[in-house]
Amino acid sequence: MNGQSLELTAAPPARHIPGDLAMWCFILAELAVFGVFFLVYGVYRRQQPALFAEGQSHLALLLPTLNTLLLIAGSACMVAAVKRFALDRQAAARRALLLAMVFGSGFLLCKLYELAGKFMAGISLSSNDFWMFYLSLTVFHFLHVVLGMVIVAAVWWMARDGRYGPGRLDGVETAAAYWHMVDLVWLVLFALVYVAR
Amino acid sequence: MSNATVAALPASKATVNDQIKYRSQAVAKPYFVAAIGLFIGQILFGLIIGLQYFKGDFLFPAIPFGTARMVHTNLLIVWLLFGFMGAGYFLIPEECERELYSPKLAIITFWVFLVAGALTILGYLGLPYNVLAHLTGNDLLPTMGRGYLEQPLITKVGIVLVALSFLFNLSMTLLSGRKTSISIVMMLGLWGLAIFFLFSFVNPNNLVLDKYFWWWVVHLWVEGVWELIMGAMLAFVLVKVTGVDREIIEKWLYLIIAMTLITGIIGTGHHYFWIGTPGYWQLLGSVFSALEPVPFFMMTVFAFNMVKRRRREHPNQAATLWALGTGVMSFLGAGVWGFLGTLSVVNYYTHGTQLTAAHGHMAFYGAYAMVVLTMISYTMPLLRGREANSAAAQKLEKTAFWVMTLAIVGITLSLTAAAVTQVSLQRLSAAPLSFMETQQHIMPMYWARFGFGLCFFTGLMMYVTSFFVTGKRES
Amino acid sequence: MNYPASSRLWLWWLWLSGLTLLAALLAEQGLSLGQGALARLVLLLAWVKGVTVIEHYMGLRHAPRWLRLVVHGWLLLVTGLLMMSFC
Amino acid sequence: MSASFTKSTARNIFYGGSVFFFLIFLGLTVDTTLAVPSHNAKAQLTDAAVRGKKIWETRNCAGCHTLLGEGAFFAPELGNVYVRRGPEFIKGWMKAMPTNVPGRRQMPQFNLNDAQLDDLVAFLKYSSQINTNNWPPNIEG
Repeated sequence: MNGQSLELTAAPPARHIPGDLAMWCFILAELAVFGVFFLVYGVYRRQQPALFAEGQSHLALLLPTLNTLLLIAGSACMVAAVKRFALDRQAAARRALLLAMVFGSGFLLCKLYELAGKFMAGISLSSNDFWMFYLSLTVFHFLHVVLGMVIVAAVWWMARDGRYGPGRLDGVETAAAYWHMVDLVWLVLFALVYVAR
Repeated sequence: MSNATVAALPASKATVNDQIKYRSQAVAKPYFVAAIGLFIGQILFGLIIGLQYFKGDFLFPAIPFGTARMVHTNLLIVWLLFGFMGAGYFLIPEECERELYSPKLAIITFWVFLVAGALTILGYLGLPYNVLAHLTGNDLLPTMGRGYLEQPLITKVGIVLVALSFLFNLSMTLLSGRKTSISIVMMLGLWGLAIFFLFSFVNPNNLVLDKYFWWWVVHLWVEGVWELIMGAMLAFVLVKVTGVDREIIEKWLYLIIAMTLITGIIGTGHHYFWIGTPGYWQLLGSVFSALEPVPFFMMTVFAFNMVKRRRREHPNQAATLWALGTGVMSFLGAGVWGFLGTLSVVNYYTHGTQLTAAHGHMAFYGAYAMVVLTMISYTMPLLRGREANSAAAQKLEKTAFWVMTLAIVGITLSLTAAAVTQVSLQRLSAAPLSFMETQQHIMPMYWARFGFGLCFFTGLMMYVTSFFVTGKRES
Repeated sequence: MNYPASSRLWLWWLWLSGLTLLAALLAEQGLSLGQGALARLVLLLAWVKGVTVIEHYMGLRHAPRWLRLVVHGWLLLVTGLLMMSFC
Repeated sequence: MSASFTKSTARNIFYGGSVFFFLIFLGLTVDTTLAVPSHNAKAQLTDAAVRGKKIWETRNCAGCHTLLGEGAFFAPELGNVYVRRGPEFIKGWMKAMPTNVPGRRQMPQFNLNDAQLDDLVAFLKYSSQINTNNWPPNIEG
């Protein structure tokens, strides 16, 4: 273990917020929105368990499980990217960012396929309470993945000139924090909407 | 440019005033004077309709309630617009560090707007509304008769032209000057204001869609782009009176308005619960508007923090008081009272009751009236050639602040009590009373509201008087 | 990936992926479980995964206490209340 | 505690967040616009109702009344007045105004002819057919 990676793994002397505080304000606002969404889902589901169970029975598990794996892998790539920038391994770091975007694209493709199936079946926001929640939550999250990819792509693009490196990690950490938030929200969404019956 | 256009200004101001950095900033003064004049008119008509709530035939049939209310709300909008425009003409040159592109155009715009506004109000008062509509071309494109958008078609077109002239003037100034975050946010807000006003020309026959797009003006103004204007004005005054590093104030400004739009845009959905729109708006509107108090809370914390960290003691303490008051009252009025009725399960019972009126009064005063008064309080002494008003004048202004603010709190609490009675008797009760029977039970609250209205008017008169108080200047 | 810190990163990745597959497997044959028990178990797994993401991916291990409290509190509150809603 | 908080990040979040949420709002607007006809399948927007809407607007009815809860709070809700009072009552009421009862709230006399009254009633009938997700809570509005 060389000195620089030691800094990353051992507890640093001062408490450190990974990324920009402004982004953390945004992240907390997003978490609040999703949190309220999830809890309202909980209330509605409790009131009409049969309707929600019936709706969930139309959801296959294979794609969402694959999607979870993809998002987790994307998150791991973001961590790797931050570490590599911290070690000034520029090319490898940018490869990790690229890989994160590949996993993200995979997620988007699977999700599009899943949503297209639902729309073809004539399901809309106004179908019933379960589909209202299913569509608003998954589409809203889908758009967050898109936004996350835009942010990662921006970091990947700006990283050309070597602006991120040891001690200059704020931009990457900010992007990574957002991506992990999208991942974190999906873990709850996956469990709640797809699996918990 | 500069010599020719500055010559258009009154000579006395151009020569003696060394308090303003750019002579053309002086065009803000007539705007602010007009704003205060129209504000007085707004409150007078507010008193008339406040009285009509318990003495129903007061001034009938000369000024029916609907007419007086229309004058009350339209004067509110117009005086706030005058305030925003004055603020723009003062703030943009100062931030851009150059003279206004065309002070002459600004003065012409002022008179056009004032005369058009006055004629419209006279039209409301002097003609039956349908006659006014007929004479002003409402048959060509019906846009009248919807809350806040009662203006005749030609007035609406006039507003667009005035706004374009104003925005052209400021944008040209900004383009060739220094670009600060405050001026950019101000301009974004003003452009947004003009753009969303265009939806006042959208009036589908389908009532649901009519109401849907009506909110694109009303909500996206007051819970959207106006908050950018408000944030920029507040930030500008805070930079001036606290001396805190601009960088710090500007980054908080961005963060606050980011939160405003993130919550407020889809928060529009809290108006889409019961007007014939699909049910999912109850979910979306509730979730997002539940978070709408957050930016207002941040604004309060921000204002107090900046004043606490101040690096100078600005002699204009009244302006600082107004700035802090804006932070607190906008949070209470827009944040807390807005939240009270915003969740769909609660709104089901409070929609269309006096709670809306309670929230409306405190939010409009706390956010927009107060931020314009903050700006006037800071700039008017400068425009009149002194850094700050005399101690005596400031003392009176601060007293006026407290009287007006506490009066609005009183009005809000009276109307909230009225709303509680109304909801319990007319909506929740097992044997609901009719609207008019319910109103009989609310009379004491309407009396109280009128009393607080008189207090407010007294405070406003003290405020106006403070402009005429001389006395020893503060050293 | 030839530096030591990364191996731990991929271990966490394996751990998260494994838990995900476990949740999916449980759901596929969860019929033997009681009323709502599967739901609560899956939400518990989501909480465990979330904690991992917050601590090791977001890197809040080293963050100031207020931020850790807020984010962990959010996760605990949401998963906890949802688990209770399945009782 | 070390934390960076830069103006450029705050600015990017402002621009990015605003655009992001406005696009979502636009998407929802498209969905709503498409869903409104089927959501309100029972509401008959006849020619008479359209003419009635113009009368509603040019007499500034919303200056005193609410319609689906929006307007002024001085006089009763009229979104469901067609159901509450029926067409004949509405027309008779309009003709009888003002009551001139001392101290009571007064409604102006608008001097509408019979055809205009029918149009206004058609508009109020249309309003009462709009699917308001069961608002108001009871017939009193």
